[in-house]
Amino acid sequence: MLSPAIMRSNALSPMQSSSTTAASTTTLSILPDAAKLVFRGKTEAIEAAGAHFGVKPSLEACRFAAVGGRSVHWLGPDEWLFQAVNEDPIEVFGGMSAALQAQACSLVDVSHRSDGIAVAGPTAALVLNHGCPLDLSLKAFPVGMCTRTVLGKASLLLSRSEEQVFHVDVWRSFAPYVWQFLDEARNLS
Amino acid sequence: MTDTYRVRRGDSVENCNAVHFTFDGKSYQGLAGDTLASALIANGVHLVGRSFKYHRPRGFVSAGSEEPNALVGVGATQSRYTPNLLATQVEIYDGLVAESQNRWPSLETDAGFLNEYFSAFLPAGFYYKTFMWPRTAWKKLYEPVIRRMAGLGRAPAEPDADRYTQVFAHCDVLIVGAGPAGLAAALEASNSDATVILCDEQAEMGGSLLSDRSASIDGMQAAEWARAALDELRKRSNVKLMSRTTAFGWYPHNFVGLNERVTDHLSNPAANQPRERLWQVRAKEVVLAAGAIERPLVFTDNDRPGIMLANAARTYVNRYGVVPGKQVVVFTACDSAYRAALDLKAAGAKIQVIVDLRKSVSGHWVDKARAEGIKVRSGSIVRGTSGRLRVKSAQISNAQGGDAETVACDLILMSAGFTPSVHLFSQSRGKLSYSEELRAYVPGESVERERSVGACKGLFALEGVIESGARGGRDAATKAGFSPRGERSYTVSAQSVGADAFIGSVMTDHQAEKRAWVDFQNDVTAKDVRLATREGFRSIEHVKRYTTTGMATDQGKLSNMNALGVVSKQIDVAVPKVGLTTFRPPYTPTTFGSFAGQSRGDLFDPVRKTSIHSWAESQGAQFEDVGVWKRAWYFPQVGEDMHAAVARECKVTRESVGIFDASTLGKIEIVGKDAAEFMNRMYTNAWTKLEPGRLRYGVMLREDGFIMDDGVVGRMATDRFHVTTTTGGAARVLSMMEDYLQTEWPDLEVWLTSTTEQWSVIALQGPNARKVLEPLVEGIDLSADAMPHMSVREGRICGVPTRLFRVSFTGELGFEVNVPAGYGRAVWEAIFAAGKPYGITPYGTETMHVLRAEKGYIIVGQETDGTVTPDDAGLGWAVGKAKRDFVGKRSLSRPALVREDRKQLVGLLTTDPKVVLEEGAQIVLDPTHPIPVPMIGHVTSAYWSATLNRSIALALVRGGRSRMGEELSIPMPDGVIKAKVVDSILFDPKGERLNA
Amino acid sequence: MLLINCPYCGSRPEAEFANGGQAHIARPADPMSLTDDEWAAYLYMRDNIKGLHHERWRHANGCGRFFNASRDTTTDVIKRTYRMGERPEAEHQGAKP
Amino acid sequence: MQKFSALSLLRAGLTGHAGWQRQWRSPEPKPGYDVIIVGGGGHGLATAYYLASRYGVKNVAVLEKGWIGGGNTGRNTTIIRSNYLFDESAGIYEHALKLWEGLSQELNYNVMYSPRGVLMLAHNIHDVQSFKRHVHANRLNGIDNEWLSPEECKEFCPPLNVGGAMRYPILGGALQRRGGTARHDAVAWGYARAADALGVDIIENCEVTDIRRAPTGEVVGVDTTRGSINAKRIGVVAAGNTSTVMNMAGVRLPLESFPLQALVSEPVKPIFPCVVMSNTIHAYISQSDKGEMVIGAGTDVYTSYTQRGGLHIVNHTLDAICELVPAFRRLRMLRNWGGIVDVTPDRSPIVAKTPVSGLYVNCGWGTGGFKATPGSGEVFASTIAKDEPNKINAPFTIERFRDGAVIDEAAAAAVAH
Repeated sequence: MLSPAIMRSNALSPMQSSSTTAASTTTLSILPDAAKLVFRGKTEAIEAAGAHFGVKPSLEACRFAAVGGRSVHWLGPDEWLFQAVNEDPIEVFGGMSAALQAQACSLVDVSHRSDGIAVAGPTAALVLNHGCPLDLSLKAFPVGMCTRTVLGKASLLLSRSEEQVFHVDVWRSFAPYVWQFLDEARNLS
Repeated sequence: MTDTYRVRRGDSVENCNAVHFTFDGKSYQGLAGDTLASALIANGVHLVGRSFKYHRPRGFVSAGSEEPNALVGVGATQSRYTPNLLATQVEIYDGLVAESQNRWPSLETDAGFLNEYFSAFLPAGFYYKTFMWPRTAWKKLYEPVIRRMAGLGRAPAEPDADRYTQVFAHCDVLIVGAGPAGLAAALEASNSDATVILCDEQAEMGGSLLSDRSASIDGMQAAEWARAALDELRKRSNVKLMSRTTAFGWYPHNFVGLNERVTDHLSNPAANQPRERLWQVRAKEVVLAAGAIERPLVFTDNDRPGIMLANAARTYVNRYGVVPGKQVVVFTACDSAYRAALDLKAAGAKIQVIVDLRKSVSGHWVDKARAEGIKVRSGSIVRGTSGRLRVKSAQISNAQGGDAETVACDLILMSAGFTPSVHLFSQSRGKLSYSEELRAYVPGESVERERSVGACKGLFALEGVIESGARGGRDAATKAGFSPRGERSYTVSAQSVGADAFIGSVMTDHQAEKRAWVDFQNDVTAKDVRLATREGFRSIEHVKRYTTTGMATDQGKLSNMNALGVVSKQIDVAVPKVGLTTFRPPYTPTTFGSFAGQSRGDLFDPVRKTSIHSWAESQGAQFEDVGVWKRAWYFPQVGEDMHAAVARECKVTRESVGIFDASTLGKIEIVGKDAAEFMNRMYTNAWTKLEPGRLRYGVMLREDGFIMDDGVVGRMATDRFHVTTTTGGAARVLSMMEDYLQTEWPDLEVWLTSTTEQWSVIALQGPNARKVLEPLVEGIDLSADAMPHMSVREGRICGVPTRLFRVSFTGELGFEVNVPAGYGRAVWEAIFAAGKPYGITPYGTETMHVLRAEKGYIIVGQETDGTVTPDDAGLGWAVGKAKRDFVGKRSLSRPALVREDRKQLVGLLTTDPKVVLEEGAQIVLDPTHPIPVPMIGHVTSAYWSATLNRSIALALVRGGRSRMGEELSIPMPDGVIKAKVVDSILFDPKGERLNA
Repeated sequence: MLLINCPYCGSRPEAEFANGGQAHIARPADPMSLTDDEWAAYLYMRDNIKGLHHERWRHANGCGRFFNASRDTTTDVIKRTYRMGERPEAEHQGAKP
Repeated sequence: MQKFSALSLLRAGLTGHAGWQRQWRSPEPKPGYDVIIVGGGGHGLATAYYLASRYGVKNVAVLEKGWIGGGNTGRNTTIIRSNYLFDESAGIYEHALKLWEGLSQELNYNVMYSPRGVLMLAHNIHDVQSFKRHVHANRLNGIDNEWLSPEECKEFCPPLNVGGAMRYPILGGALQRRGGTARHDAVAWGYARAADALGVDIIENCEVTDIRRAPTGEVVGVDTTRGSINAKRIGVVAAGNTSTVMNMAGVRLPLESFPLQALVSEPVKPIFPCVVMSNTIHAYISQSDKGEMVIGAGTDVYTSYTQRGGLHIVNHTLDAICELVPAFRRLRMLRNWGGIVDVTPDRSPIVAKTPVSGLYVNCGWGTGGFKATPGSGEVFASTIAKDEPNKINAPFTIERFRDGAVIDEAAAAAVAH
């Protein structure tokens, strides 16, 4: 029997080879798999969740916090996304649920719901702005900011990890669309 | 230089770079930097088009985007052919192919000109009065002829080869127009930390400064200053300069659409350049510096080639170094035409006479003209012109009439003053006010965060224009929250041309029968406008619609004020009372492709595919679109059509085992201590007693009582439900749940998370399903006793975690294997391999539909259509009667929803078992009834059932459940089909196979 | 594209939002006790104000929250947005002619 | 009324068109009328015309706050068809279509009704099922509507992208050949002129500011910007302003008013022979007599009275058009505007008496009002004249929302599975 790691497919893998070799200075790359959990619940619970996870979740809207390969993204006033890069979802989920047993909250494993794209380069914001209506200037969208938003006709989670690097987390079936859209945009910009 | 109209070096053309192009098949040479108009004028060509209605010969009226006449088709190939481009805006490049339009067989000899001879019978709105008899002739005879005559260019015949993109942009200050006011505004606004976008529709920024040879700013000649200012702006990192970019539309909340033309001026655009880019700019503050457009004078036969706006001639001679004519008559109501006359004279043209409408004329420009020996005739008009394909002479008389003097000419310049470009201001919903002095509307109070500066505000003296621009720029930056650094002063040396202006027709009372054009392109004359007012069309909107004045491709830029003037005079009502036609986007015509942007083909809408899609593709599956999803429809083997494939898939599934990708089903994880209570309120069913580990089919209504969605729900724990929805309903259901939770029941401790894409769902159905699965599963006892129908277990399959449902949408022993989506394909392949010994078949949505129909299972959206209640659909059993309330419950007791004769779901068996009914076919009691035939229902599903070896159908029939055994009629175009009403469950009514 | 101030995330373009219709129409506590007319009023009757109108929006492609907005339907100017459960500053103001 | 004909045009042409009279008078309001129609759009003017011509009620005033035909009549995409699914809708729209067929002759005004055919495209199997259901129901109701294969669609409308790379390929279409277009302004003007000739007073720039009622409840007249006018019967046909006007009489309606945008391209020579509609990708298109492509889309999502909408709606409309006809990418948008449509919960109209005696309402036509103009006017006139609805508009009551007897064409067609 194959190991889960080998069995796992990413909706974007076929895109990588089909992408154009653009003259663009913006690169697109697939982010590594991660354990991803959606936490929803009351404020007391989020603090407990953060304490267990080892990353203090931002209570400020539209911000993420990261320690090593672990991060917590604010998604809404009662909703956060916990991510642990290259960790086993079952283990992370198991540990977290145990820690939150007494808390009023919901924890759902969504590790396979989405795939990630890194959009990097000096014109990354411009490329994203081909479909994303947000102001992506550093002033309006600083490093450490995250938000769900739209790109063309897809919905996604956008975060800025460095001045010239954005991470896009998008549901699997929309991921090829987003990739193709960005690939075309970086070629035409 | 062979052409004789190129008189000197123009500022905007590069003299050393000859460019070759063709117009109507004839080769010409121009210079890099020329527009098609300036290049044709350089070659002595003035005849460039034919008017819309009378097909009159027409030449260039303007040098800009307000051009009504010089519309051309451009493009060497059909996939890059564009009709109706303005020659005054088309930039030439080597190899440009342009052609004139609306003429046959040629521009010089156009058969459509015949209309001109009948023009007496074709006044405004003539078509409303005739072409009514005989009744059918409008469509068959009159309309086709009218249509062929109308239209301008021809649409391209092949798909567009170019690409388009769109960009969202944000800035602190957006400045529209890079003339003197816009440049000053940009210099000031950007002298702070504000981000500034300055856009201009022209290839070269600078606006009126580029064609001004008399003014100077800060000691520099005007055009030189403009270039210096642009250099300075270019150096500032907070400024973005966008030429060839038209601000075409203002949308709510300071959202402005800009259209950037990227490649149309290039001979060989790079492959990675889009043809156009649509910029959607959200600006904190906007400065409108859109300038003003010179107004034509409305005089008899003012439409001949060679009659143009004075300022346009000035642009041609100063910017492009071409004289539009050598013998010039100038007709004006203001000083600006004098300036043009002087510039033309300086370039070698002979100014025959300046005819000035004003009784007495004086001032700098008049004096200067006189000093240069130009004859000035005040209180006079041009009362007629001659010349067929090019103007030959002007008849000049006193303004009141009297004898006319004929003066030979090849160019008549006209100017009635300037009309401020208030389009964007008006689109922003700012109120306009009428200036009697300027005979024009000017911006009043702003509604959005914008200000108008310069000529578009009605300021025409250069010093005032620059001052107003600078002030506007500072104001905008300040209001956006910035502090512009030190004020700078501008030393302007320019002679004002004053603000004199005229609107309406200059014709004398004796000329009522003559034609003077108000709208050149649409062939609307002052006479037409007067006729409309006589017929009672007095609101300017009515006049516009009746005569079509202002509705041509220039959108009335040249004609609107003159039409107003004519109406005002005719009905003796002040201009502001006559009204003003609404300004609508776009400012100038804007390419469809740029609005579509990247949305084409696969990017038109996301193509959602499951993780198993690629496997189905490799097996030759056919797919169908279900919402945004692609779903495998059927899996034809070699030589099979759909019918054969489906029959085989059904048979194998019923007899052994089939495998189906159900991943597109919506999924929602509902977690919290009040989860069951929430389910009770959202669904018709009762949930409290559902034990963890069990499944239940749930029905959800809209608040109006009609079925909205359905799906199987698993209780994973006391506080955790795994809910499934229909494929198309996923987002709608989640949104409705959130709505109730957040706005009606915020006290409930329950949270929702979409898990649609977390899980791949592999349905394994058929008597051998358990045998196939068993070896792959760890930690779950699949036996009938341990895991009965409608239960769920967690464990592992092929080493990965699964939520394994025992559920059936086929009536067979069945399982739905939920695995994390990344493992979907691998697990699918493993199951498929394990099924090989049993002859497993993959099946698609069509087989799924047949199998469930045999069992009478409904599909929301097929058996239901938004007007069906649970009882109608035979789902009364799923409604928790004892529940006090749930969404939609109250509506179910409304009078129309409890009527006995509602349409109810039944089965239908055709008398001839070979005949498959058509889905959507209507059911009647008496097929011999004359039309209209009363209909009592319709067929919702109909298939060939390989299992039952006959056709089957489901139908909604009025009072259907009380009609069991009744024979009904389905009248089809080729005969009546008879069918018997039966129970909707046609196969294994006792459900023995399910529980196997 | 309107610019809408989400009370949680700040000003965002309309593309991120879904409109939720007129605000402050509470679902009756006991629907079954209502007459058909009363129930129909809840289901269907709307003020359709020409003037200041209170409506619901959901930041669907953002934080997911429903909230209220007071918008003038004659200008589309949004005067204020506020969270669910809060009351509007002014009642509806129909622009009575 | 001056007779309009080729001959009269010819005669007038020879005399410089000096003899044309006003097409309708501009009377001062009288102190009272038998019937007041509030709203001088196509439906209101048609109501007045039929009151005078068919029901003998000639002492009628039409009060229009701006200029006639200036609301949705002058802002729509002029599509005419009657191939609706339900008997109720088919009844009222087919009634209208029959009137359209002879309208130019009846009014002596060329409204350019052009039965060019309305082709509704199916892009998925659900569409196919739904359209076939329409086709069958229409046939049994005596309404023409036929199913076309993709090839037949292409033959009927050659510019369509059939078989090319397309996100949602065309799987066929439902064609109503009698459907088509008409010239919207001419409809308002033609009705106005014909009504005026029968004695109806058309009073423009006259805004109703209040509806007056007797202590016993029934209406007695209206206050307007041009004074008070008495009438015992008042018909409100005010499209997007219905809620505002009905509020004056204390009547609440299940209506919401949304912006609906439309646009035209620059004119080009004839290339698009019919009307094409696609509900799945949200666009419709036809070519006008002038050569412009006339294009429409769905409504914006929020209620508004601003008569404009967002740029993103235009983007989505035109990306759909460019999918249907990729060669049109290079055409250019000439004009884009918005109207206000009032929408009922079931997207079907209300043409009915109201709880207030003497007050009648005709509203809620949503995005589909133009096509109904003659039928709507005729049945509303009948309802006002007889103080009771006739068979055709009887189902279109306010009470249907209380009873649940909704007529929901959209729900019947648009639910995806």
